[in-house]
Amino acid sequence: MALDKPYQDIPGTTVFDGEMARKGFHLNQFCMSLQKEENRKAFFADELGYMNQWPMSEEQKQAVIDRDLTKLISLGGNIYYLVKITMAQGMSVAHAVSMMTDMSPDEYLEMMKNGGRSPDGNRYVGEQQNG
Amino acid sequence: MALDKPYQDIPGTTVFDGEMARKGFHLNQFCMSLQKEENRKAFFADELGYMNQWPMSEEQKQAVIDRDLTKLISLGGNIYYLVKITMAQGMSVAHAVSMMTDMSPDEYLEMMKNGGRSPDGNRYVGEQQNG
Amino acid sequence: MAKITAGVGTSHVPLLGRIIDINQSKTDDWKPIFSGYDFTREWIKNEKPDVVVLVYNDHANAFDMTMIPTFAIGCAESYAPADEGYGARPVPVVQGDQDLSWHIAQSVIQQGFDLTIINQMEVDHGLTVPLSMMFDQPEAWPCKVVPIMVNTVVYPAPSGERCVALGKAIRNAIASYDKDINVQVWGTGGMSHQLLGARAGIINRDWDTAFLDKLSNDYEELAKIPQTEYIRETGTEGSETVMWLIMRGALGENVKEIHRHYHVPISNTALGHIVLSAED
Amino acid sequence: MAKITAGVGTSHVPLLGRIIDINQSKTDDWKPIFSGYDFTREWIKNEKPDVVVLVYNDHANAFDMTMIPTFAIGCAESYAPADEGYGARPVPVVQGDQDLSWHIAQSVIQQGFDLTIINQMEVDHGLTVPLSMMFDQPEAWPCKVVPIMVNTVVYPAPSGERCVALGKAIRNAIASYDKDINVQVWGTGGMSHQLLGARAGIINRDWDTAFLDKLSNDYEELAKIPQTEYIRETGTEGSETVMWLIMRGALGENVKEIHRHYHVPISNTALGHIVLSAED
Ligand SMILES: [Fe+3]
Ligand SMILES: [Fe+3]
Repeated sequence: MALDKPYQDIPGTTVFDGEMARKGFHLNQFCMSLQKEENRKAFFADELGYMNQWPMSEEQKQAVIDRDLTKLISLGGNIYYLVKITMAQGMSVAHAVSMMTDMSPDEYLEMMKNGGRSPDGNRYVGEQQNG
Repeated sequence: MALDKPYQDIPGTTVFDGEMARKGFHLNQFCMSLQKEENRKAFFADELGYMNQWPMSEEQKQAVIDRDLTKLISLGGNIYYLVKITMAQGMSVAHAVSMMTDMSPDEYLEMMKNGGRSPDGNRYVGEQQNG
Repeated sequence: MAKITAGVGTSHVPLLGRIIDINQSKTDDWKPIFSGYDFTREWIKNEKPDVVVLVYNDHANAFDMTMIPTFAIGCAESYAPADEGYGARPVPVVQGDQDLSWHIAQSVIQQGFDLTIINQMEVDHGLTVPLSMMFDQPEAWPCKVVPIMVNTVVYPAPSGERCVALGKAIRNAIASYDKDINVQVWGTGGMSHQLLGARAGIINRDWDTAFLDKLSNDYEELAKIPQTEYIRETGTEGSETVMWLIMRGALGENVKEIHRHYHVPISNTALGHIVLSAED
Repeated sequence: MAKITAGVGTSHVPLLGRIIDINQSKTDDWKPIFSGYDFTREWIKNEKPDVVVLVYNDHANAFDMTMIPTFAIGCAESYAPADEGYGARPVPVVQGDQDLSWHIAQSVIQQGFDLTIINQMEVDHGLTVPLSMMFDQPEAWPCKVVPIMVNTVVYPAPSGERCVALGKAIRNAIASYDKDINVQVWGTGGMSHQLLGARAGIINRDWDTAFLDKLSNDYEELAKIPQTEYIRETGTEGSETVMWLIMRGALGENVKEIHRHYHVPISNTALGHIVLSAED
């Protein structure tokens, strides 16, 4: 890979760089279409059929159906695009975000209320993480 | 006008700056639509009806119908956009361009064949022009 | 001549727009957050800016993956609020200032900034939430807006140094504008937030506080922070905070901090807010 | 490591694309024009560039008035020829080099250039005519292309100095690319032409010749020419020629001119063509 990636030693995140943007192009364009109410309706009426308008991979389509945000991020989805799916079904962004952690939505909200996750232990791969 | 316009002393041209881009926005967007074959057909079938899809001024619409390129330029049209109209009807760019000069298409082509219009006399307003 | 009189920094958390839109912002639950804007709301009633140059990033609303400008400037007559996936915000259409936008665009491009000129665009919470924080729920926004859109979604974002330099170029442009108007520059986005992955929820109060401390007089030091450090220290989406440096660069050398507010959390995010008056 | 070995400058007159497409380019009428490319067509068969970084301006085809990037870079897998108003050119789809495009995009943005990243785009005669001039009518283009799109349609275009600087930044980016490939940079557009108004048809042979003369060793002097001088001296659309300076900036300090061709007129335009080898 020719891209310089100085952020690769940061644990627990995926930076949306050129490599991810290439992987996720059609996935993210599909998400973008959910800006329109008529498209949201069409998507929820037939998720797979709706997604077939874009040349997404089967893996991407299944991960959308599963609402597997962690997987979708690894397949090139960008969080601002992906939350259009969960927002369209009425889920809060905090709830959607919590699904990528090892906490329940309530535990995640409780952590946030208590000042959020400390960066300590989450700066470098190999430190104690997510603590 | 707050824009700095150092080119205002150049005769016989209109620089497509912010002022012109604002004037001509819808006119140029209409021209752009002629990139599509089905739109070209629809335009030639009913020019005014087709143009009514854009909030163009009556003056702009009439000048399109008249193929008055000089007027269209003064109303904010950009030449690259405007020639989509004339190209769509099979007119060469040189022919279209000649319509803005005081020459016939043949005279214009003859001038070009002989080396084009000299910049001498055409650099500053007030010089002998277009000679 | 036109003059930049002040700068505002503020997070643009979508949830706060929602709370205002459903008329909950005066309830006790939300008071600790909104009361931090009381000062600014009074102050701006007296300041009466004619135009706000509003620096923000789009969040996959006006721009999709087709074209990603690093810096864009809105030159439209007006900007409607975007449907971000659950209906557009019920806020007034934002009125542009086409004369000033085109003047800035031309001047700044000629100063060596490679702006994308935008003639038609909708605006998302990045632009409308700061207006709501400052002006609450008016019939019409009390000022015109020149949107400056910055890419912070696709890596790499512009560097801090480039952002400061753009701010300075905007300052030059406004200083050469021949209408006698009062201009503010707002920098929005941030502060700490991480919206994805196992480390979601990162908040770095110390880092954010140091950023606010240094913004007035040590902003050239802040300008040297690389995007990777924003990501590491404040969360991946925390790197939005770099946009505040465009605001700071536009204010000239001497500023006075006249208000500050910091609150954790709003949803996933640390909220920061600062008001700086331009003293040059 | 990747290396820029040569630069090509050429006008991109749409009529010449048309003449090639209708198989008329070998007729006596057109020989004086096309024979000026005979050298280059032989030369490039030996050079075999893997990738051409192709600098051009769009002419209201990929971009409409909604968004006007000053500098944009194509990062797509491929680029189809655009329908410019009379059907798309019957030429091969242009293949991109996504690895190299994204590498250049990231590197050049981090060097302080505010590129717009383009992930999907059609390309017009500005990009496809130079390919036809160099490669005639192949089944597939023999190299990949990284499109660099420059705004020269809406005033102001980027300055000559900014174009040279962008070329130098592209050179840095390619020098740090870890694949062993042969890269050429082409600058296209110009030379003299004026497509509108009473002064349509302006051709300034002396000015164009001086530009070609200075391109090798006095390009920093050319970089100081303001857009208004291009307009005044070479016609309003002649200001496209500024794009050649991106090519020149990318070649390093020492170049050797190995071929030149100049012809008046093609339709409304003076055709210029130059080949420079990079000697550093
Ligand atoms: Fe944001
Ligand atoms: Fe051109």
